[in-house]
Amino acid sequence: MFKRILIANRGEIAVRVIRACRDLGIESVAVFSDVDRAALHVREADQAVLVGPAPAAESYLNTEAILAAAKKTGAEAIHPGYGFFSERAAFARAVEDAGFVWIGPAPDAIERMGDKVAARKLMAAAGVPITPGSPGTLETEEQVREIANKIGFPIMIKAAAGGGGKGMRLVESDNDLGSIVRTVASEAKSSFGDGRFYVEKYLKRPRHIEVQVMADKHGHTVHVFERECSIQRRNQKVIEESPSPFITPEMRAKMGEVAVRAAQAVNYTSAGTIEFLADADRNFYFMEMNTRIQVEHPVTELVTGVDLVRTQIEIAAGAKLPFKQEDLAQRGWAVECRIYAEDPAAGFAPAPGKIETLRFPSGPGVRNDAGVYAGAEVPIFYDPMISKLVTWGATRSEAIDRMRRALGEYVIAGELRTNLDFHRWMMTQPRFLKGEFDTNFISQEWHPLRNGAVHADQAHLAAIFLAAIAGNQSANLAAASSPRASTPTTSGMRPSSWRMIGRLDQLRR
Amino acid sequence: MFKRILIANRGEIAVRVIRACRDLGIESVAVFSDVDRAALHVREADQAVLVGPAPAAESYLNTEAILAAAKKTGAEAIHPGYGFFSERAAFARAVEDAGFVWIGPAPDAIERMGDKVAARKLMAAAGVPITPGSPGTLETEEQVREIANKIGFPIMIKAAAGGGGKGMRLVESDNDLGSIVRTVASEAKSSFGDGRFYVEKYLKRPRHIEVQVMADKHGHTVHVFERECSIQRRNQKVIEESPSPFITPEMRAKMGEVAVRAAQAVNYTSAGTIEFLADADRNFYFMEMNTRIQVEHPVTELVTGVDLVRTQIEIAAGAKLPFKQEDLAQRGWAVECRIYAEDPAAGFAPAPGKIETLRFPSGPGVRNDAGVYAGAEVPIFYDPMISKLVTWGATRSEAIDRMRRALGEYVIAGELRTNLDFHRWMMTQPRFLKGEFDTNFISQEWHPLRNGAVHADQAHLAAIFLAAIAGNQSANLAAASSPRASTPTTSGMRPSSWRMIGRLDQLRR
Amino acid sequence: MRYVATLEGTEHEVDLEELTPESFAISFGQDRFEADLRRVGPASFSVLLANRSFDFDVVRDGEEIVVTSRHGSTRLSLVDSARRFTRAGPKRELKGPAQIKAQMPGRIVNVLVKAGDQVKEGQGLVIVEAMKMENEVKTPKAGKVAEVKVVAGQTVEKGALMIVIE
Amino acid sequence: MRYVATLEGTEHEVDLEELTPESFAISFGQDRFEADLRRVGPASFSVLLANRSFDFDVVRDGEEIVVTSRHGSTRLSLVDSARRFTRAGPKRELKGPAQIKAQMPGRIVNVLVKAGDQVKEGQGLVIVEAMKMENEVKTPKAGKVAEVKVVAGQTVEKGALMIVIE
Repeated sequence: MFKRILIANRGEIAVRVIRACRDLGIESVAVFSDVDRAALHVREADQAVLVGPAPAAESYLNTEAILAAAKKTGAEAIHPGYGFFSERAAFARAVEDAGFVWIGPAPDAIERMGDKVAARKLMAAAGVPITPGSPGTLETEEQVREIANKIGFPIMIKAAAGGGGKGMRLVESDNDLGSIVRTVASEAKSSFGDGRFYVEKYLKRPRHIEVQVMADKHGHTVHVFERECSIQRRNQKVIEESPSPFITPEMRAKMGEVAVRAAQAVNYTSAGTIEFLADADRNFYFMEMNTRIQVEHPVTELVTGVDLVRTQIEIAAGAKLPFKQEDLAQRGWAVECRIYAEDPAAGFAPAPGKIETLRFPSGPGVRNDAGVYAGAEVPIFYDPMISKLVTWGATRSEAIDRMRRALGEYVIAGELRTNLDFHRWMMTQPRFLKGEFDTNFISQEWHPLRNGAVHADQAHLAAIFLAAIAGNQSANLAAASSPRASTPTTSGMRPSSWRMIGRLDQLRR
Repeated sequence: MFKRILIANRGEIAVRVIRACRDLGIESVAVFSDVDRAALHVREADQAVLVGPAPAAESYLNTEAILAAAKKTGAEAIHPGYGFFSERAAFARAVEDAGFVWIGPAPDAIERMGDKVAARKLMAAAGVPITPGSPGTLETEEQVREIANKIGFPIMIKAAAGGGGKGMRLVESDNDLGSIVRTVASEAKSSFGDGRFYVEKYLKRPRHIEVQVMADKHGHTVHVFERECSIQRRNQKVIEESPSPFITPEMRAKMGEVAVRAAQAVNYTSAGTIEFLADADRNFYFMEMNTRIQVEHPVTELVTGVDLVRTQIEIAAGAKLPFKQEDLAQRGWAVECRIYAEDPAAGFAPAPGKIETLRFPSGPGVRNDAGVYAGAEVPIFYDPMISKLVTWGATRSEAIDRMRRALGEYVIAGELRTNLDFHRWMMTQPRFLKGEFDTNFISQEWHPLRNGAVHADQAHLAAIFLAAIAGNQSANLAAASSPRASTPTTSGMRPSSWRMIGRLDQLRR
Repeated sequence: MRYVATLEGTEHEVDLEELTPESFAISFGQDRFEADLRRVGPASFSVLLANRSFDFDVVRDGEEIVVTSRHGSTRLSLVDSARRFTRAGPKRELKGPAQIKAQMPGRIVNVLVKAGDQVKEGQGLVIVEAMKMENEVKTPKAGKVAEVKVVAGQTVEKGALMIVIE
Repeated sequence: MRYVATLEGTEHEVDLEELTPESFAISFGQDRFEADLRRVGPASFSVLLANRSFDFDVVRDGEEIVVTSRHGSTRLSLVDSARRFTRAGPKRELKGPAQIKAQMPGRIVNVLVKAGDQVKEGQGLVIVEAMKMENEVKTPKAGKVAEVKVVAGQTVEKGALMIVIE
């Protein structure tokens, strides 16, 4: 087993990998950018090395600095987490060329699955069903229009090098086509260094179901069952669960078998996910393979009892899979809510900032994988995820009961805004509770102006007013007396308010 | 189902019951004493009623005040938690007489199991094996000596009305006998209102193994497998796990069957635990039945997936058990460490006080049931438990790996002392790791002066010194500037220190 | 002391009376409530009112106060009626030239128009990247591009003026 | 600035030099280290030293400073060598009469001796209840009970004098 691992990532996934390392008795090395000096992953790691300024391209995507950090600290292996370098074959190769172990699939497998167009062809050849769309990559608005006319709107335009909800846009009709093609092409070029894109038929009321696979370097490949990720906003997942409430046992068995076949087609090793879209008739189509650990891996961990990240590390160190297909079973149900610093009332736009007060939920069935702490800043430079709140229950309904309770306990207050109220609303939606939803659920059902407000009676309102007045006076006091107060104020407080808050302060003892 | 439940308890178990209520959509009513106005269970409940001054006898054991609180708030049922009223048949009767539902076994069952001497006789009659000892209760030193001479030292002297490690003492030899008999008799009288006691043979190297049972009001009784609670200090459990690393599948099946028989002998309903002592030859003897939910119930919940507290409430509301014996299975392993405000270096004496800094561990496999928050006080009047830290793993060794990691993440700092370092030490002990221990483990292996210290190299020491200097200066600044600082100091800080901490404060932004 | 609390557009006149250092009477509309208040964290308050337990965290967000509990968040503005110290100014009018501002901090990926261009409503003006997402910012009205204040590659703060459409 | 840090009975002379507002040089014994220090909570500090990451929480416990990290707790005393402001006084001698004090706050359940009684070493003096546990407090030496300062039913603070044995 390795003695020391460098984690080329930040946020909750870096902390997640540190925890797996600690369980295995392995030392962890964090890397950080200028703005992340005091980030949680730096605090939690055994070692930490500065790799550059805030922009990811100069720090978390700085190959030279990261390999130098690994060398300097004596790390033997590198875990990329998700995002950043995780699906960049060139980096994986550089890691291996520099003599480190890459904790992930072979660069060749990343590459073959990373080219979405080539992957579609490969999968079709391996007998994996694929969606209708362009046979290869496209470059112009005209080419897109031609395909669209053949398969019909709506269509998805996807960057050939994209994935994970990045670099893909829905086109509803010919009117939006020009603007969207421009955006995708530009984004693809700047984000992935590859401006090519392709087109797929956009399924009506699709369900997004994916299968986790694990493969060792000794030829063993298993699937660890499915997740459903149909609750999405801006084509990004916000709520995931396992099992899927949609699929039948027969469909589950078939999807698992197809997923294993797909992974074996590229001699896959480590953790990976085959993403499928399913239509209302329970036909399913290969969408892409994510050649990394995924954000939503905890729902699988809670339902199967498998530690996917620990197993990734063991596989990279040459171990055989510690389980066979027949050892794996699903038990109960798990739901994950991604907690973001964003403003659901403003189209889910990022709303980062400093966290002043933070209380995590806990108790039976609750797991919260966070990347922050009270006093930490959610910086504007990276993905604004605060944590992944995951609950387990013996049934789907118990898991959701617990999620509702955990969301109620979760307190995040400060400069930032969060989607907690959005998730609280979600957990009361009849269609969600019945499992009858598709990837369009949020755009169909969410009305920011109508939802999320507290419906308070007079007594409740009185309590809110009292707290607001007390809190306002505390804030003024803090601003006036603390050198670190971040909310400057021209306080018009009267002396009696000072007296009151002074008393409140005494009460706190 | 009930609309509203009153919880006649405090601390983590009150919060645990509130969480179960919330999962079920039931409103919760907390009760509190003068010193608990700002306690976590008051903050978390939907309603809260003051029931008296700090001493438990005048508040948490104040029948009249608690029933009045239930009436006033419109509660339909009362959950007693553990300790306090949980095993007092008279209170359970008063609850039922006042027209509320008692969330626990029938008063008659509490009574029959509460008289430990009568229970021994009853169990023997039902074919449950019992330990050698006095056939009935004793009152004098001389009677104890007589039995001791017959069955041989060491012996346990136990209050007839005691339980849960309270009101019991080990007597190693005739020398200590007088003093211990006096203490037990006095403690039994003042704690349980019943000075009678009895004597049992103290088994050499005993293992403490208990079986969880659940029974509904429709005649269904099941066992939910065993827990092992052999790591004890002062006859109180500090580490528990499930499954037991000691017992064989055959012994497990037999113990489960005996436990169900024992519960049925008193027409038991709700959650209860049959405690056994096992000797090195895997003979097991009935010790007592705990007619309540137990502190260590989470290890069973993690291994079986059953929510025991939720099920207690459902049973009280008249529901049938939602599972049959054959539906229940153990999966993986769970370990619980009880985190106390106590000083292991001073014989585990309580060391309560205010918590200044608090960071709970989290991540895969970690559950932390706490009764406190940052800024809360652990009062001197009650049990000094801070939280129950529980980890789950696919194997015993993975559960312990995760416990070691979680203990490392857990930060509690303030006026109080804790047993965190003790637990950290425990998780490295070869005998514990191998599962080869008995209830004498701590007294045999723990040397407070030698253990628990950080073994730091020069660089680590330098970092500690830097933090100590910075922290010392912060504390002085806080004491000088904050109206709520609890550590008065005659600061001799030089101006340059102020300058430094001012800078540190700026850095924190 | 009297306050005016504005919540979802409705003004509430709230009278607060200090009964003891820990208890307060709150009157508004027809109702009067007595409540016990404890500060349980830097900006956290436990309130007991008619046996009900509320647990609030309070932060300022600009001119507003956000009160959060397990029931959700409430945004309100609060004015000490003696001195209207937290009152926001009148809303700025949205007529006249359209000022296209950055809604969040980000990087300008591309500028699609130049000064003098005629644009129609909904036409793309700039592509801004924030949080690894690219967004095409469109004009809310047809008109002429009067000013272009940004260039590709530049980073912008939240609220920065990017384009003016006449 | 120079400090004397006493740790497990050993004194360390520590020189602290402020290099920048965020970095410090710490010298003691033969070694000199440079470290980056950030305050990450009211009493929490992140230290990077030779690439190693340490995360400390610091509290005072009487005359001592307790520094806690995932590696465990370290208790030390710290003296600014210019002004020995946190130095504890000399340890009190334990010869002469034995003063039996309460080791924790609690309630006196029973007093087993009265003034004038002769007691032998290890004999029970009082039964104290704290945290629902009863403990018999024994005399550390044989002698005569000189004073009894407590009565049954009374509560005592930590450190309260209960019995004096001559």
